[in-house]
Amino acid sequence: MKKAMTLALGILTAVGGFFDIGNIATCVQAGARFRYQLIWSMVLATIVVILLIEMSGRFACATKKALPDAIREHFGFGFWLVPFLILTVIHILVLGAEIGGICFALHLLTGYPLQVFALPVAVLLWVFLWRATFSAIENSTSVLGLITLCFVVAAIWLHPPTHEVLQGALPSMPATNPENYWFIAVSIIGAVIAPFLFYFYSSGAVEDNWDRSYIPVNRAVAVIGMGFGSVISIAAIIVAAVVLAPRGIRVDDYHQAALMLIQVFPYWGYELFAVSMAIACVGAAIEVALSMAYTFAQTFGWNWGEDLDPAEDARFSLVYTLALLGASLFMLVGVDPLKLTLLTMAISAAVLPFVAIPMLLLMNDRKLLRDAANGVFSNVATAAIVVLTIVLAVVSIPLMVVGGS
Amino acid sequence: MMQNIHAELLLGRRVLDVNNRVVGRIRSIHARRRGHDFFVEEYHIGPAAFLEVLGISTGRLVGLSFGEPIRIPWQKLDLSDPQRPRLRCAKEELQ
Amino acid sequence: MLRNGLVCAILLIAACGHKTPDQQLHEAADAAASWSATLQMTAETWLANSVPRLFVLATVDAANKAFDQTGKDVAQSQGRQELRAAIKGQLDIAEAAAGDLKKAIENNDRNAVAGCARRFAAVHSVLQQLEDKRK
Amino acid sequence: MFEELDMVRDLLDKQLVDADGTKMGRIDGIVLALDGDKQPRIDHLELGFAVLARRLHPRAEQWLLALRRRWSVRKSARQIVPVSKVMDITEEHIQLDLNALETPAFDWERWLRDHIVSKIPGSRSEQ
Repeated sequence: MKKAMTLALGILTAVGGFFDIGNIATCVQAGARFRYQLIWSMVLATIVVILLIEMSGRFACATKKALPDAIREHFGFGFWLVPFLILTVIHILVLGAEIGGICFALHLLTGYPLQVFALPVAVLLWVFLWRATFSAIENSTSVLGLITLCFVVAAIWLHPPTHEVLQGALPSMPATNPENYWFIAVSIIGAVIAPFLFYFYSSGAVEDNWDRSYIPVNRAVAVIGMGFGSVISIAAIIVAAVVLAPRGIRVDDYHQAALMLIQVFPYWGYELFAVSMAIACVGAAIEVALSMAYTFAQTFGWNWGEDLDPAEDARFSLVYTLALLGASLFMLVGVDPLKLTLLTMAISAAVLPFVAIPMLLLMNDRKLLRDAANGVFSNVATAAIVVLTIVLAVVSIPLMVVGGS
Repeated sequence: MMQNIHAELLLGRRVLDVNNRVVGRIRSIHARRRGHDFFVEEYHIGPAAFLEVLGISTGRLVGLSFGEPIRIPWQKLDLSDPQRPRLRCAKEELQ
Repeated sequence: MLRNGLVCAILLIAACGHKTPDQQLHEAADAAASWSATLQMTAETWLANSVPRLFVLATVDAANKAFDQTGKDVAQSQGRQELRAAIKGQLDIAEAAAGDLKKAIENNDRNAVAGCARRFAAVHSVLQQLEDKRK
Repeated sequence: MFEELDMVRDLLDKQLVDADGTKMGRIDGIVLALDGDKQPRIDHLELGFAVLARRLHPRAEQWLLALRRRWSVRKSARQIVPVSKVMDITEEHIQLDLNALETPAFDWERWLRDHIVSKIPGSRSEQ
């Protein structure tokens, strides 16, 4: 029975972490500007994230070590320091974007300006992390995350032309402004394959004491959880394509996105969008803040774990505290949340090799993993992922400059 | 005379043999436990040694084979200057 | 090796990304069309009691910022004269309508709001025709 | 307990835990004792940011030590752990016959806990 519970929670966590501000921003823009044509980049990103999540979970089950812990031990401090510093900057940016999403949702619900909510949101998230245990966090954010199903209901209700949707699942060249098309394609991939997902997921597996017997559960969680999150994201693309694209609304600002559910839910559509956005971002913000604390604690060998009291792991707790305060500054100084999100997703896509390459090497440590190591199929797939991440790394920044309107 | 050296600072250092030819970079140091002490047995050099540290059997990963790591028994490595480790014999005598 | 890989990637992307003044003008027109469509939809959803008053006002402010930016882009661009004039004309209509919409919402004047919605629709369709002529 | 071990794979950067399993940092450095032409042996392990900085670049260490002179919590830049303290070496961590709370590894943890964390409400669940 415990495994079934774990499976359910694992799936919900995967959904909580998957569908966040990055997905909302990139999917709604993709739908509004290119209708169904960019669904393929979500499909590709989902396949890659399923493989990488499955591997990071399998590694944690087999060795009781999360990724940051393993990478430092395997490749040494010198190699790990550079990715560690870069990923810390990325995590602060992503946390800032998530907090921006929550603030914007509260702005929609109350009408008060964004800046007003920056610090209260950071404090609210901090109280949650300071007092709650890991399982309490995992359960609550995940159950609340179910509200994002409203995008799926809306997409089904609007019954889009299935022929065009399926066609969108295959890569195709855009008719107009290709730079923006490829920029959004890269941002979608950057939003889905977020580094914090793997650090949080593998640390969570260690927190939940998963062992080798959990490897099948891990595989199911990876496939169903990530797949489920992807369905919600594709639904968001479809709703934007049906509601916003025909009206010529391009979504340069979240206010434009807030209108997308009203056609399907005339009375509740506006509030539903705001609440879904808030909850998706709360779930993701908590996972990013925790992922940073895990990464710091495991890098320097501190005591760590959400089930410990802050007094028992002072340094772990202070990392997420400082991260939350630092990340809330973006909204405080009035940075535009949508632009911050898109910038972050593009940069996030640029650092993926730092996640994929260590993963390929770690999963081939036969002495440590023995039968849990990568087989030929996962090695070929991972090698292909490494190549993809290098290509993404090379094109993402130039594309942001040229196509990032 | 007694000398303390930092093992982690040896890693990556290039080893030259008596004829100043490059043997390879130090990638790992193997030790054996006797009582409470750990005595250095051999120094492992070269790319194959690097993969050995990562637990990756060379053939499997990419199909290339880096061969066996170069093993230097502790007596054969002169560490009087840790910045420039030197082999006390010619490269060929190692195999 | 990686460095010059990066350099040629940037050149390649920048090359195909180079926009002629006319293309930039059409992009400005596209942004203006998108925002007028947004204000039209916002007004209509307000009339249907689907969105709160404060949201409409916030959206109008965001739209005005975008219109101002588009106005500057059009003024600075070296695109064709009559294209710039056409876009500028529609921009002025849109900005006027936005101001009226704000007042109408504050006075809760439903007819005025409906009027604004129609004016935004007109601006949108004119700018859309400019866009279609380009293709 | 390993008889034969690869110092890089099995020791360096490995997670350290004390006698009752509390995590107390990682092995940042390993010091070998060379005595003429006798067989070199591991003399002691070292922990600390200064040791890590030294591995990056000698200047990084100087810069860190300069910083420490002006303001530091830890008494010593490098914590020395005699190799005789090593109780067990497993794939997961290395256990030392020590009590972490008394070692310099915990200076930062104690300082932050006493000066910042315990002053914040809710930092200790009411057992």
